[in-house]
Amino acid sequence: MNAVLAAIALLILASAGIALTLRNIVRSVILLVVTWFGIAAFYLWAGAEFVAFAQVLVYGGAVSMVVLFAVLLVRHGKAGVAETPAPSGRIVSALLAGGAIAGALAGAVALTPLAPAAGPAPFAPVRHIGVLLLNTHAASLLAAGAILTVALLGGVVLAAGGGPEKEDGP
Amino acid sequence: MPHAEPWLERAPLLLRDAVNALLPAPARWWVDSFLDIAVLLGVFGLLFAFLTLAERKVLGRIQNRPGPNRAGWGGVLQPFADGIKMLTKEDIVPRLADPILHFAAPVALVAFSLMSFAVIPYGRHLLALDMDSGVLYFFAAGASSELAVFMAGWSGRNKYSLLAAMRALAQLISYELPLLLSFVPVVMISGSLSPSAIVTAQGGWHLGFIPRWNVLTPWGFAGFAIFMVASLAESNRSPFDLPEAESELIAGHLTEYSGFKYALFFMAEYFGMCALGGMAVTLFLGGWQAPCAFLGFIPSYAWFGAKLLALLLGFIWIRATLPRLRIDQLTRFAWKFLVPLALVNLVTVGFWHLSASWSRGFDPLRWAIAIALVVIPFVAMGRRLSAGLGPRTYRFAAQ
Amino acid sequence: MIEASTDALLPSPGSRVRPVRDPFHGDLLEVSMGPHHPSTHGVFRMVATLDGETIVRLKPVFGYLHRNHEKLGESTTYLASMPYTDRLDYLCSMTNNWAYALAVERLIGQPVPERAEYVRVILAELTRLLNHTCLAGFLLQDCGASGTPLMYAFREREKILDLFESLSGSRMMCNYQRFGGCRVDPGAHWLAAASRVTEGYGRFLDEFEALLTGNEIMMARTQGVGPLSAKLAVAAGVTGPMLRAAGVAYDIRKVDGYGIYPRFNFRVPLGEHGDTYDRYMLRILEMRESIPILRQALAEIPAGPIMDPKARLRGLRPKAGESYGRIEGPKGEIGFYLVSDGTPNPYRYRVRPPSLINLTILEDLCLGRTIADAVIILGSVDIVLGEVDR
Amino acid sequence: MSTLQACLLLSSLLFSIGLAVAIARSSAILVLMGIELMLNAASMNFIAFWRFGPNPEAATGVLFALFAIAVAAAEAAVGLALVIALYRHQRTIRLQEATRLKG
Repeated sequence: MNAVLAAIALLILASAGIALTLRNIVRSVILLVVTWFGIAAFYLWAGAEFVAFAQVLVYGGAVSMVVLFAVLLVRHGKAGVAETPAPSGRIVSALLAGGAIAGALAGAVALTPLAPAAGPAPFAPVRHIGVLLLNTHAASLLAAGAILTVALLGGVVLAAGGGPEKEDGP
Repeated sequence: MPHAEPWLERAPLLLRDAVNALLPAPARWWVDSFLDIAVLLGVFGLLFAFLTLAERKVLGRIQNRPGPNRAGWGGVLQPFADGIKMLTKEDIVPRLADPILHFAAPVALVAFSLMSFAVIPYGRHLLALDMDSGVLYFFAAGASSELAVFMAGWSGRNKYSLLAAMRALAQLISYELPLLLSFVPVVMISGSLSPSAIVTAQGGWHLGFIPRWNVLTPWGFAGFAIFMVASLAESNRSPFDLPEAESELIAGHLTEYSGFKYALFFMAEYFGMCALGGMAVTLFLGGWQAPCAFLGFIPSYAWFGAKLLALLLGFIWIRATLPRLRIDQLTRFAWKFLVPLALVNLVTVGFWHLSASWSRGFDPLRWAIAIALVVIPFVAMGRRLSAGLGPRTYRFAAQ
Repeated sequence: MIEASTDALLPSPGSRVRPVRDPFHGDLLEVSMGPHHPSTHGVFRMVATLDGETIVRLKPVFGYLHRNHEKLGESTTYLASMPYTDRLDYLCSMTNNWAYALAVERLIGQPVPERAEYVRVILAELTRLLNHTCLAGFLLQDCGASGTPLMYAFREREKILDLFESLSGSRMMCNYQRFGGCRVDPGAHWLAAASRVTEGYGRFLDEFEALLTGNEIMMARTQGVGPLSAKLAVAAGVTGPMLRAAGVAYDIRKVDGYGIYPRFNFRVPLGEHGDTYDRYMLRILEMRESIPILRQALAEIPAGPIMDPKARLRGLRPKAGESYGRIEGPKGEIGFYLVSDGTPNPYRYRVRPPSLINLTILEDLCLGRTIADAVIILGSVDIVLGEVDR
Repeated sequence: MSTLQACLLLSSLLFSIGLAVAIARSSAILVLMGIELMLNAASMNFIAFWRFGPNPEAATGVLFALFAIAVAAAEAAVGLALVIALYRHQRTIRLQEATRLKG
């Protein structure tokens, strides 16, 4: 079981790490999609299959499409998708910040005595999740729905609305 | 009739048990999984091969020509001839192409479309993976396939491919929503995301001869229609084959592919068609259920196969018949017609569910209201969609 | 007739033509469609500049099939040019032949016997059916209907090609007309066969229209796409069904009354919007008008010689002078302009190709439309590259 | 090290990679992607605690992860719309060059 986790961790960290260093934006994004699939695999490994499929549907199906669409829409210049490298100072500071956070979190995780219940995977059937969503968490569900609707409308207004060129939306 | 199952029905189970008896207990899970995969690959691989032939033959019949008839008797060996040809062709990768993505795209496409086959119940005892949220899994696997189309279009460094990639993205974003919305009514009525439970919920007959399939209800019919239209778009079939519109973009995202990679794309297209057809059968057409009680002696997987083949023939027929839409018309059709219709369908199914307890006398009224809820928006929005279009009358010059 | 003016050709101040590099809008995508493209109807190239999928500039590039046709005509005898005219618009060799024969006959004052005139009308109308049928099929193919309308159209085309083959020995390169008549006499059998094809054509058109004219997608793809104004059409010299689709009543069969066309009673359909749907429908309506012409000609064709016995084919030395012979070809006005200096070869041999002149307005039709529209607009212009490039 | 700690370690590493992406890259799209990664790492923690926590029946972790995905989708939609609007106004998506709020 831990071998599976190690494989998933390797997939997630390797793809995210390489995506960090690639200059080609499209390749970066596609590697990040691989990371998302890895995270979905992690959910699946943890027994949360509903979340895993939601992750794939939302990230693999929708977010990745929107991101790639944005990349193509803002394509600039002949090479189009190659990003100009950031100044080295910022890269160093980014690595320092990332490393510091990673060290702090890892230390905290390692030092905290966590006694997990190492039982079999808890069962979370879809019906159970649905009942919880509509009873206990109905207010949060409504709020999430409202946020999504407003975000959708806002996205449409932002992307299609005004700007220097008065043209029809894409 | 679980007590009197014919042996044909149980044949797959018997076969599996026979194999299992030969094996030590720890190996059984692995061998079973392997067998599942091998059988799925074998059956759908063959179906793919002969579907290409069937498509060409049916198109030929519709177009007054014989179709392929040289290889083998009546052309039955044509798929294998095609396969050998594809395998022996040179694999060309353009110098400016992104080699990794160029290679990964067809592989990812075939892999994703194959993944969908795991959760479709092919028969009463034929289901590779009985998953609690199987329908969600199916659409999660399907949603990733357009990513591969994008990779194919972008990596070729060809302007036609790039346009095709843009079209593929726009098409996916537009048609994912009606596809997902169209099956929500089924989930609402059967109360489950598990395909096998959905099929079981469609068992039995009204009055002894009308099957309780979802498609035979107002909301089910509307959902089925939306599902089929959206799945035509999802599998890039005519009239929604914009990413590879051959009269505009040469071959779209396939322009820079040759040899076996090209064949892989076709494989993925047919696999996707089979998977979506299979899911449509499962969700709306009663899955493996027989249409009449007295036909129950025919094994369930044969019914599933017959329904799937009928849908696939429908796909081919549509391809032979309809011209292609334009990209703006395609997205407008999705957003201004299919999505609102699917949302209205949710209301319809809500009404249907709440009015389930109405007594006998009100049953026709229930049907009438449900049909009106489906038909009126359909007609109204259809009118708006085709406003300004219509046959014209022409005048003639004065002599 | 609408007054012609040239300023319609110049880009107006509010023109939508934009340069490829534009600091404000960023880079546009320049796609070179053709010369090897499935929908350019031959070796034709369109350099389309795209903003997204919208065409902001479109430059037609011809010349890939240039065969020096006119210079060849000037360095060979009058008769020897006849087979070359087949190769102009290789779908309509019969009308090309007729236009050329008409020009030479006018140059030398050669009368044509009655029977030959009837045969010419029959062949010209059959050619019109053939050409328009192919066009309708190809247009639907360009719309993305995977071959079915095209195969239906080709089934009918075969019948007419069979007629041509049995008459002239060749299916497409007929080389049938001569100065002062036609090469061989069509027997009674041939006329009966032509009659059968004519009678069956109405049913085919009904079937074709039932399949396609009312199709929602077909209407959505063609109505309002690529409208051509009558003003621009006249100014650019557009002729044929394209001009009539723009609403201008101009049919050389009526205007010139060449041959024996005044004896026939037929109507000239006119479009209103000048869009792709009108151009498509005009062709269907013209085919419907051709059927009564054919029926009348096949019924009235008199007996007699097919060639003027006194006509001279070889050693033809017209007196110095010039002539222009034009007919209403299926694609528009096909004309031949000949200048003779008394030698066996023409001093000047000039073709007025309808395809080329109709094609010059392609950019005006395509601007602001998508690339998918450009393909069907090109399809509805109806070009044959053999005639465009010559 | 227990499995739970391994999971938490994985998510904290992913979180720091996301942070590094968000700081180091200059393309606004990739900065957004870095933020998405950080959100994802947080969701992984919820799932890990649900899986190995004391009270899995409540499924709170699962629900929290679901809500996080929904909100992340909204964030991506709005963020990318902002990127496109930014590009329309200033012809760049390099955050260092986009220094004005007025178009």
